[in-house]
Amino acid sequence: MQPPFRRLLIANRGEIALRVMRACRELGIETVAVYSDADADSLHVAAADLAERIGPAPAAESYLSVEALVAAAERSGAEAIHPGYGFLSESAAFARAVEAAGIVFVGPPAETLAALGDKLAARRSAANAGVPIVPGTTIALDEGGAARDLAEVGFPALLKAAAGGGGRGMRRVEDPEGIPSALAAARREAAAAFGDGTIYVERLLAPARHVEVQLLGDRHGNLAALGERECSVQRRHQKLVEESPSPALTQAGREALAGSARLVAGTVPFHNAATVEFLLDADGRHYFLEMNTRLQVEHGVTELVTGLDLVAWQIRVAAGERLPAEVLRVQPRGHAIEVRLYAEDPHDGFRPVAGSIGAWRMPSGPGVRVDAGVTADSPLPVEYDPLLAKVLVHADSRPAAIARLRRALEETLIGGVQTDLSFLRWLVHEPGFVAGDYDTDLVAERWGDGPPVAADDERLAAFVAHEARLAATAVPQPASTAAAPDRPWARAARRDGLRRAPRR
Amino acid sequence: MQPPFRRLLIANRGEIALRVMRACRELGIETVAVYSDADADSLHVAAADLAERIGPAPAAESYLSVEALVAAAERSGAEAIHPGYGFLSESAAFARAVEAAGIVFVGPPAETLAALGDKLAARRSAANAGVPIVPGTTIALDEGGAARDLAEVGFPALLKAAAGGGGRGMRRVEDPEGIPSALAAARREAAAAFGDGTIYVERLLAPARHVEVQLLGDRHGNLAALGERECSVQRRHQKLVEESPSPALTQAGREALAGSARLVAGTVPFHNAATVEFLLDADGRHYFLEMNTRLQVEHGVTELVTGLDLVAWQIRVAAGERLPAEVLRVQPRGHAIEVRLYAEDPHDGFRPVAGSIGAWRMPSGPGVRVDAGVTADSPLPVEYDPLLAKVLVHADSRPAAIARLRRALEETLIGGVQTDLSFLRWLVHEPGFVAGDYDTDLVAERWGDGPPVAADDERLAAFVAHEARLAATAVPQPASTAAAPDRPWARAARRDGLRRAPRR
Amino acid sequence: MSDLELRIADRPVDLAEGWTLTWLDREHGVVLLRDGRESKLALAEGVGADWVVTLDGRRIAVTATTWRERVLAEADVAARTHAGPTEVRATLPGLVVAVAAVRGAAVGEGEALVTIEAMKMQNEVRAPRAGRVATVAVSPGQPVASGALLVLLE
Amino acid sequence: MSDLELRIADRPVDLAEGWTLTWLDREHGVVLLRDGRESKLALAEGVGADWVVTLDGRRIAVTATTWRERVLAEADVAARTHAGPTEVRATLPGLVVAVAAVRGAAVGEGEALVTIEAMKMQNEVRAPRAGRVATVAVSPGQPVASGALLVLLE
Repeated sequence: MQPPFRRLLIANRGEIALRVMRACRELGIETVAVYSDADADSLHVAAADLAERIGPAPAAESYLSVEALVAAAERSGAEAIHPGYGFLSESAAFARAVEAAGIVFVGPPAETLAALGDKLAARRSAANAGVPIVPGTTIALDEGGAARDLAEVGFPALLKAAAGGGGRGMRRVEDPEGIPSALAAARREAAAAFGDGTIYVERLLAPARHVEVQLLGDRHGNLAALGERECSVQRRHQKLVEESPSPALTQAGREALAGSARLVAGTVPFHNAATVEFLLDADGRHYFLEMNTRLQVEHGVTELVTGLDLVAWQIRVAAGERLPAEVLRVQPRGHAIEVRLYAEDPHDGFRPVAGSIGAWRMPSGPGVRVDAGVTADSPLPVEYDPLLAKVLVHADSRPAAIARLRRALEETLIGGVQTDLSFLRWLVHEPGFVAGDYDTDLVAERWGDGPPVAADDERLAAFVAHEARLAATAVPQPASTAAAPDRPWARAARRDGLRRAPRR
Repeated sequence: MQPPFRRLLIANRGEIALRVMRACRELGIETVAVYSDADADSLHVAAADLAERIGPAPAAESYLSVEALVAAAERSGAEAIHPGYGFLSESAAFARAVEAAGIVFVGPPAETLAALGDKLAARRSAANAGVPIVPGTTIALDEGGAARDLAEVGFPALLKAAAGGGGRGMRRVEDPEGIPSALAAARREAAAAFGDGTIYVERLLAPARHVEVQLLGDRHGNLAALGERECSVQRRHQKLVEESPSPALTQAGREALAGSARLVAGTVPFHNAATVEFLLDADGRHYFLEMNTRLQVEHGVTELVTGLDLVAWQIRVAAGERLPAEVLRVQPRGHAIEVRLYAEDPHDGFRPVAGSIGAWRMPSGPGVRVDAGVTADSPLPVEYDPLLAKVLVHADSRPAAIARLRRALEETLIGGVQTDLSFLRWLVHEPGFVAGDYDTDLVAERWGDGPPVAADDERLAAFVAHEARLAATAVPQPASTAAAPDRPWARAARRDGLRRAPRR
Repeated sequence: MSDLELRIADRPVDLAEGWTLTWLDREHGVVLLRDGRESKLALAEGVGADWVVTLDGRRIAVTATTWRERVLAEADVAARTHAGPTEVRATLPGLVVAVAAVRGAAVGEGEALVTIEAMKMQNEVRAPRAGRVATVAVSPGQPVASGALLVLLE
Repeated sequence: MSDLELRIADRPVDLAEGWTLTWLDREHGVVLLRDGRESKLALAEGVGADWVVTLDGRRIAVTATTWRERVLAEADVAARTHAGPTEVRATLPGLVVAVAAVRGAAVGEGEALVTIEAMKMQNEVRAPRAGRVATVAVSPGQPVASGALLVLLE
C-alpha cells in the first residue's frame, strides 16, 4: 500500500502521541513529534523520526499555540497533522490554520468542529433532528434570569460551559441559594479553559449511565457506527473506565442509540472520527449530551471488539480513502474494558499528584494491550493531564474480561507516586461493577475516598518497611561498584553483589 | 464461574509457565511453580502463588523428573498439573504417574500420548485412516537394511527419531555414503534426548511448507479444528515464525487439511489440545507428519484469530467442561503472526549463546501481544531452551499484520546477548516472506548467516562506540550517589546527575 | 528482631508474621511477598526512617525508627511546644488564579485562601485553622513551586 | 574530536557523520540515534576500549582505542610473534558427549575434536588449524564451563 502521507506531525504529547506514531509507522508515514521545554526528554519525542520544539512548558505557549504548531509542521515538511485529543483537537481555528497552510487536518471539517464545539447550538440541532436531549436550556444563562431558568429545569441542576468538554466549567447546583457562587465559578473556569464563559443548564439526571457511540466517516458519504462504549465510571465528570458493549443496553436499545448518533452526525458535514455521547436513564431512555469531533481517549475499546485500527482509518480517510464494506459492516466480537492509570490520589478526592515515576511494570500476555506515555523513572510535568497509561483487556465475554483485568492489574506496579491503581483494583471486585449494575454515581456513592487501610495491610506494610530499613542499613556496597551506577559494564558485578545480600 | 480446580502445578519454566499461570489466575486457580536450582530467581517463580524446588539444574534431575514433579504436586496440594510444552508434556509415563497420584493431567489421555509419541506407529495409523503420509518407511531402520530402505525412499532423505520431536535426532542424508555416519549421529542424539534410538526415514520433500491444524476436544466427544498455522520459517527443523491463516492454502485446501487432522485424531481416544502437523508440497498436496499431543509454542497465533484462550480451555475441558457451540463453530478473524525471540546468533548458524540479558524493551500498543519468560538483567541458564519471548501481532489483513510486526520489532531492544532479532527484522522485509511465497528452505537459501554488516552500519556503530567511550570517561559520579547504586531514594539524584551529562 | 519501632499515621503497628520478602529490583524497591498461600508484588521506597510501602496500588507511609531516633524526636517535640504562626504552603506546583486572603483579616478554619490551577484543575487552598492573615505571599497570575509559602496565619 | 581509533573486525572504520546520540538508559546502554530524517534505538555495551554496539538487533564489536593503548598493543603483538601451541576452548558451557581427538594424532583444519551438548543442541568443536593433538583435557560425560580448555594443538 502507498502511504497516505509522506510525513505527519502529531500536535500532542503523552500516550496519544505514541499511539498516533504507531499507526503512522504501520502505514509507512514518517512522524514528527512536537515538544515543550518540559517534554524534551519525554517518551513521545524519542519515538518520533523527527522532533520539533514548539515553546516553553505552559500549554498556552506550546501545545495550544496554533502558530507554533503550524510553523513546526511547515519547518518539518509535514503533509498532515493529527491533533490527538484535548489541546487543539476540537479547535476550528486550528483546523482552518492547518488547512490554510496547505496541510491536511486529520479530523472532521473545520465548520463541523465550530458547529459542534458550541454545545448549546449542538443541543438545538439535535433536538431539531428529533433526537432526545437532556432537559434544560437551549440558550445561554444570564445572571438575571438564572434563578428562573434553574427553577424551570429543576434541582439538582448542572451548569455547563457552552464551549466546554472534559468536565471543565461544570458545577452542580443543589438549590437556588447556590446559584450565584456556582455560576461565577463555572464562568471563571470556562473562561480560563476555553476563553468563553457562556454557561447553560441541564437537569442533573441521576441515576444515569454515560454511553457513547463511535462514528467513522469517509469523504465520500459513507458513515459507520462502530458500536457503543459504556463510560459511567467517572470522577469529576471525567472517565476512568470504559467498556464495550455496554452491559446496560438491549439489542434494541443499541440500535436506537446508533440511530440517534447517525441523526446527530447528519446535522453537519461530517467525515473522520467522532463520538456522540448520551445519558441513559434508569428506564433505558437515552438523551443526547454532546458530540466530540475527535478521537477519544477510550477509542481502543472499540478497536478491540471490532478489530479495526481507528487511528489508521482516521489518517486514511483524511487522505481521501473510502471505507470498505468490511469496515462499514463490521461485527463486534467479545468484550473489551479499558482502565486509565492516572497520577491521582483516589484516597484524597482523586487529587492530581506531582513527582516522578519510580518502578513501572505493565501487564502483558494474552488479551492485554497497554498504551503508555511514560516509563520507569519518567518525570511527570505538572503542566499537563495526569494520564499515565491505559490498560485494555479483551476476552470472549464480560466475566472473562473482568477476570483478565483483575489478572492484568495484579501484574501492574507503579512506584514514585500514588495512582488510581488502588481504586481500580477495588473496582474490579466491586459487586455492582462485576454485575454490570452501576451508574455515574458509582465513585461518589460506593468509593468516596476508599476504605481505610485494613489492619492486615498495615501490619504487612510495617513488615515491609522493617525489612527495607534493615536491608538499607545492612548491605555494604562492594568497593568496585561504588563509582559506577550508570555504567553498563558494572551491572553484572552489581547484580552479583545484590545476590549476596541476605534473604529473609 | 466456579474455578475448575483449586490449585494447579505447572511442570515447566520460562514463558510457557507464565502463560499457564495467567490462565489460572483468570480462572481463579492458585498456581504452583516448580524450579531447579538454576531457576530460583526466574520470573516464573516470582509470578506463582507457591513455588516448589524440584532439583538441581540439569533438566534430567528436575523438569524431567517424574518423581520430583509428582512429589511437588502432592506436597503443595495441587489438584491438577499442566505440563506446558517440551519436557514431560508428551510423556505417557508422566501422565500415568500424575493420574495414579489422583491428580488431573491437563492433556490428552496417557494411552494417546503413548500411541502418538511413537511417530512410526502414528504414521501407520494415519495411513490406515486414509490420510496421506510423507513417503518413507513405516518400520524402524536397522543398520543392515538402511542402505536398501533409503535407496527405495530416494535421496535426499531425512532420518527421524521414532520417539522424536522438535528436530532432535533428525539428520539429512544426501547419498548412500552418508548413511552410516548420519544414522549413528541420529541414533546417538535420539537416545540421549528420548532414551530411544529407534530411527525411520522419510523422503525429504522440498520445496515444502509446514502447516499444522490446532485441535481442541472435550471429554464428551466434541472436537473443534481451530484453523491452521503456517510454520515454514524454520532453522534446524525448529520453528522461528508462525502465522494464521496460511498464505499457501485455498479455502478448499484448508478444509481438506482440517478433515485430515480430524481423521488422525479419530485413530485414538482424544480430548484436550493437540496439533496435527503436515507438509504441503509445491502443488498444495498435504502429507501427515506427526500429531503433537500438547500445547504448541505457537498456540497464541490461533488465540489471536479465534479470540479463544486455548490454555484456559485446556484446563476447563480437563475438569470435564463441555466445549460450547461458540468454540466449536468459531470463525477466525484477521491475520496473526508470531515471531520467537531466541538467544541464538543468526549470523553463526543460529548457535545458542549464553550470558545474561541486559536491556529488555518489548513492544506494546494496538494489536501486539508479548509472552516473555525473562526481563531486563535476567541470567540465561544454559541448561534449557534458549527461547526468551514471543512477540505476536494481530491485524485485519496479512499486509497490515506485517506492517504491525515491523513496527513492533522496531520497538524491540535486547541487550547482553545476540538474539535472532536481526534475522527477524530482515525477514519482515524479505520479498518472498512479504508476498507469502516461502517454504522451509527460506532460512537456508535466502538468509544463510545473513548479509555482512553494511558499511553505513559499521560507521554508525563506530560513531556510537566513540560517543560511548567518551561518555564513560567524561562523566564523573557525584559523590552523593557513589555508595548507593541500589537504594531507591538515590534514583532521583542519580537521574539528575545524568541529565547534567553533556549531550552531543 | 531489631529495635525498630514501626508507625503508621503516628500509631505503633505490629509486624505481620509468616511472610517472606524477596527483592526483585532494589533500584526501584520492588519486592515479592509470600506467606505460603499467595504471593504479591509490593514496593518499598524510602530513606532512613521514612518509607512508603505500596500494597495493591496504595501507598502507605510507614516510619521505622531506631531507639536513638525516638529519643531525639521526643526532645525535638518538647522544644516546639511554644507554637508560632502557621505557614500555608502550596502542595503542588501550579498557577495562582485567585487570592481570597486579605492581610489583617480574620479567617475561620476551612475558609478559602488561594486558588491554584494545576494539572487542569482548580484547587482551593483553605485555612488549616482559624486565625488572622499576617502575610499574603502570592498574587493572581503568579506560578508557584511545590512548597512555596502562600499565606502566613497568626 | 578525540584521538580514539575505531576498529571493527580489526579494520579501521570512519565515524558516521550527521548523527546525534542521546542516552535513554545509561545503566543498560540504551541510546537514541537521529540524523534529521529518522531515529533508531541502539545499544552501546562495553568497558574501556571494547564495545558492542547493537544496531537493528545485530551486535557489532567495536574497539575504541587511545593512542597510548595502541602503542602498548603493538608492543604486545611484537612479543607474541614466537607462536606457541593453540588452545581450543569451550565457547559455551555444556556437557561433553563425545571426544574424537586422540592424544598424539595429527588433525586437519576443521576436523571435529569434541562434541558438546548445550541448550539441547549438539555442537562439534573443530580444529582451528592443522596440527597435532598435544593434550585432551576432557572426557565424555564431563560438564565444562565456558572458556574451559578442551584440547591443546601443537
